[in-house]
Amino acid sequence: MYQQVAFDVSKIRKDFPALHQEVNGKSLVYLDNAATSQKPQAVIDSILKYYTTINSNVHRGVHSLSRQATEAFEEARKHFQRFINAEHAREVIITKGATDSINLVAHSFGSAYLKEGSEVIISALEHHANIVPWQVICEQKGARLRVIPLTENSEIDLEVFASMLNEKTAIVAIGHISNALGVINPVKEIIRLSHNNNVPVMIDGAQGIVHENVDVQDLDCDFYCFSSHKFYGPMGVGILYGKEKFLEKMPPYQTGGEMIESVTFDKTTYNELPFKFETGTPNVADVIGFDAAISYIENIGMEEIMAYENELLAHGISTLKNIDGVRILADGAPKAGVISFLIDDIHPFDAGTIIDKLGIAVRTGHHCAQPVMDLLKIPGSVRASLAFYNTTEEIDRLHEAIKIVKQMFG
Amino acid sequence: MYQQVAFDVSKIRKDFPALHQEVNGKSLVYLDNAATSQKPQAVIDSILKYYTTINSNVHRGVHSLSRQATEAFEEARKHFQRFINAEHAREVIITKGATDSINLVAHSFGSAYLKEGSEVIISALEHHANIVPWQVICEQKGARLRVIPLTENSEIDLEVFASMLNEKTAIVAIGHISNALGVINPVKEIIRLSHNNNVPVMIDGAQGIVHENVDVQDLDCDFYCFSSHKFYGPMGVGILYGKEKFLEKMPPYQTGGEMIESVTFDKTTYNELPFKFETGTPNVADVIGFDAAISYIENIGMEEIMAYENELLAHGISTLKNIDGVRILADGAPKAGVISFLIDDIHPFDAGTIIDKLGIAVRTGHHCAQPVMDLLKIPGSVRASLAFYNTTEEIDRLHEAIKIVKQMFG
Amino acid sequence: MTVNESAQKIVEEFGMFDDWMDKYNYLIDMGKSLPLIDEKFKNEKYLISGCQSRVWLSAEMEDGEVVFKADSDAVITKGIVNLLIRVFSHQPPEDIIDADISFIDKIGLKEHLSPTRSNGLMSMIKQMKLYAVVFKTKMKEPSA
Amino acid sequence: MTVNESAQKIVEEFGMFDDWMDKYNYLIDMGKSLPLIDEKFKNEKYLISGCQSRVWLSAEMEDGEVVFKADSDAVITKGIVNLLIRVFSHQPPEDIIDADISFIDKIGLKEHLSPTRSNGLMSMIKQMKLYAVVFKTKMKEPSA
Ligand SMILES: Cc1ncc(COP(=O)(O)O)c(C=O)c1O
Ligand SMILES: Cc1ncc(COP(=O)(O)O)c(C=O)c1O
Repeated sequence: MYQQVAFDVSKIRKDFPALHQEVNGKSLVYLDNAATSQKPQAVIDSILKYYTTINSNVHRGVHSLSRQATEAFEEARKHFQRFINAEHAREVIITKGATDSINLVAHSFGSAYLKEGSEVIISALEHHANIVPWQVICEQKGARLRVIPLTENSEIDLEVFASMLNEKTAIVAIGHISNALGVINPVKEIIRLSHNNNVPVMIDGAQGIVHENVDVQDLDCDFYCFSSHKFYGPMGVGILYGKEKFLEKMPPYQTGGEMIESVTFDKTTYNELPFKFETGTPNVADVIGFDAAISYIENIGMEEIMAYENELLAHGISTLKNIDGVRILADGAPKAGVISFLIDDIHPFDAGTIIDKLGIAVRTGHHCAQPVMDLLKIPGSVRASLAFYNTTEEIDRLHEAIKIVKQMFG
Repeated sequence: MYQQVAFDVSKIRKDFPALHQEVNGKSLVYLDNAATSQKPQAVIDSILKYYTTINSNVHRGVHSLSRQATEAFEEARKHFQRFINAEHAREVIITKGATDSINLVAHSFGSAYLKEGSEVIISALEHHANIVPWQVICEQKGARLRVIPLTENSEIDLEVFASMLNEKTAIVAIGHISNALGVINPVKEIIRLSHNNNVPVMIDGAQGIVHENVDVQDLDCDFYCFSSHKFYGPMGVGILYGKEKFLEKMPPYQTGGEMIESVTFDKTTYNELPFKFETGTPNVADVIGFDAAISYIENIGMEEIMAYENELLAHGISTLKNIDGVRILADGAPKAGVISFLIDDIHPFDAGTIIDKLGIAVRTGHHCAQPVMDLLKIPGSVRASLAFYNTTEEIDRLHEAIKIVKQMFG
Repeated sequence: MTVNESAQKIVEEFGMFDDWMDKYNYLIDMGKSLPLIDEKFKNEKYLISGCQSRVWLSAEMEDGEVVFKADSDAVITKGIVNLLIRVFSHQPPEDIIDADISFIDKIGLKEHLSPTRSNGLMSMIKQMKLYAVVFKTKMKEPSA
Repeated sequence: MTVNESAQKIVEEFGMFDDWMDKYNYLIDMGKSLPLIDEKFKNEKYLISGCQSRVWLSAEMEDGEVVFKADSDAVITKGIVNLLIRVFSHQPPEDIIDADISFIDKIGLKEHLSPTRSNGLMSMIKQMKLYAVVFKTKMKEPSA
């Protein structure tokens, strides 16, 4: 087994070249990790290595490069499988991102299982990517999209949720961790309640995979999806885990090469899993790059990362709360990775503009989760989102920046 | 203007690191370019530079990195626009590849314009990616998929095509250059005939963009699509050009973040072009890498590339034909980039296995164009596909290899 | 003052600031001093889309000149619209249509010009020019 | 001979070849000498999918042993199936089910084992083991 050493953030930071630059004349503080993460050198190197050696198209080639690329690609898939503890590699579908994955499920599960009058349940906390695809398929199928309300504290109201489940419910689609507020949803309980009613559950794990130990068999979720780029891997790759029993019954989503067993103009038969859901030339380079990212993460250890991030988050929340007029959203709810806040009645865009000038990258706006912003009756928030390479000193830089914002707009 | 020098292939080869390696103990001869191309160092460097500097999420960020990434991303889009001479940058949609682009058109154009009894015309030469998506949408809409037959010489039969166009025809979808045989289709004439009947035309330019000077306004095609990875750019990026008048009327394809103007649980309004068709975090790194690829190509000059490739192709065809028992498919048809052939009655898989052992990467099989193989009553072919970094010496290596194949299976 | 003269004046004003913080403090002041738009204009119809903050812009014709009024829920945005109003308001339509916008670059607010959708300066200018086009067309029409 | 003995013998045969060309010539010879399958088996039902070349495989039970027959339209593929038949044919079902396939690696045909779909060796072995499982199950059933 891998021997753990104490978490050494200054050593870890050396692995991330993009952290060491100046922005607006100040050393960069990158606190926009929920939007996309920086990449360790190992990931960048693996892309570089791929393009200078085995670069070729996969699966159908008889030549050596193609065989090596295919092997590396399928090894990556097996690595993803082990990382989330899926039962079979064929339950791991490669997509272009979380949004692509959710569209696949909404369209393909929806085609197979939604009927007129069916119900789909999401929560009021969702990212647009886990709202709009369901709106679209519900409208097509004459199904109804139902939304779990939140408690005062911006947590999913489990009691109301339990009462919403019924024999019309076709699927529940819930985020693991809210990107806008950082709230960790009680997904295990949601899955248990849903399964008691024979309802499958899809988890949007775009943030969840980053901050939690994900074991899909332990969770017993029916689908789980995430993006490489938010989890220290390259852009352009996503994962969709799905239980075989559902994937088998779902029709293909996109069609073309790869996912085909045979084609005639009269009849086309589809390939087996996972290829049925993967068409066109896959993004081999970045899949292999994501493989390297997962290795990097495993080497540090997910437990160590979570422990450090939680410390950092606690420090961040208490530091920011110390400033008069700072209001932390969903304060007190169980949280990971995100501090979403407002400063007095200063518009988030104003605050973000000044914070950026001070070399700190935060995000402002509705974070693609407009409904929860509407619910909270705010135009958006300032969001500082953390990674395990961030430091308490960086939090303190943010603290200083907020004080300057208050002065300027006071 | 850029000053042209004589085409110096040995100098050009230095730009492509993957060409300089041994495979099976022999120096690599890479003749599988129609599957995917190798990448110049400039492309690899641009990905590396992106991930070590401005890496961040685009379009919604107020911070500096995000702004720089957005600018680079939108500059890339404008570059693609100029390269294909589209009228507006908003007519250039970023996808994940040619297959993704065709699925978008089939689904979204199909939703808006196909009715029960409509007809869609493709040719017998198409890649599966330009067959199956049309089969699917035609079945959904009760439309009919019609296939233009080929002449003896495996060319599209224009006369028959003209007679197939009628008031029921909703769209014509045709490959620019056949990946399986290398045949260049008379797309300009096809577009003219179609427009005479008020029928729009989609060109699958996955191979066309690589070997032809593409000017979408001159062609007057209504859609044109291609993949970055076949055109010296990174994997995971594709382009869809579409005329604004159609894109405006087509519904979104995938949904989620980015493509949204506003979301409530009651009503979602979509963003303007091109964002309406781009959802989820885009593959910024590889889009910027593709931008670098196009710059590289422009620097050499498309005319120079085409002239050199045509010489190489002519040399290749005449060299291979010299071998007794080699049969070139679609011989005599206008062609670019591809030599598709059979050796006596040796199975392509047998030939390919031995050719690979000799360090030469060719592809064997149906090349995702099973219908044309069925039509020719062959189980597949051996395909050598050329890029401008290939040499006559490499062709001669292939010539030697084929002679060895003949000996071994004779 | 012509469009160019106002623009030149603003460039000079900004030229006095050595650092970004003074510049933004000035913008914030200008934001606070923006003559507010009538509440009745604060609706969907006058909202400029493409901004992270909301911006409402109205325009009217007075003696052959276009008069702009605006508001925003963010102060910096207000300051920026105020700049634009100082340059473009009370000008004849064709001058607005033809106006050169390089002064924005010169005063070091180029970052607000970038092609992001989070950032509405381009949309604001576009909308102002659009109003000018509409008024110009109307002026040419023979009154019914 | 047991499964292991046949496998060992093949490994020794291949051990004699210094270079890949002799090895493939030998495979080709073995492909040509494959006892052909009865034409009636050359249909969809006996086709193994996942190969770039077509492979048909049939299996029958004879005196408690499984007897495989196969054909392919590609010679190298035929040679490879022939290898497998030499190892697995005329063996009791459980020996086939439990058989170790590392000999393929040892004779340097590992490239044909890679997880590509263009390449059916894995599919062939899987299909042979599947037949064995079916026969084993049938043997256990009390005859009706
Ligand atoms: C003519 C043609 N169309 C479409 C495609 C599909 O391209 P991609 O796999 O990059 O989506 C290809 C590539 O194989 C092709 O050659
Ligand atoms: C919770 C959540 N779901 C889905 C997404 C969409 O991910 P992507 O943009 O990578 O497709 C995001 C990222 O913004 C997210 O935070």
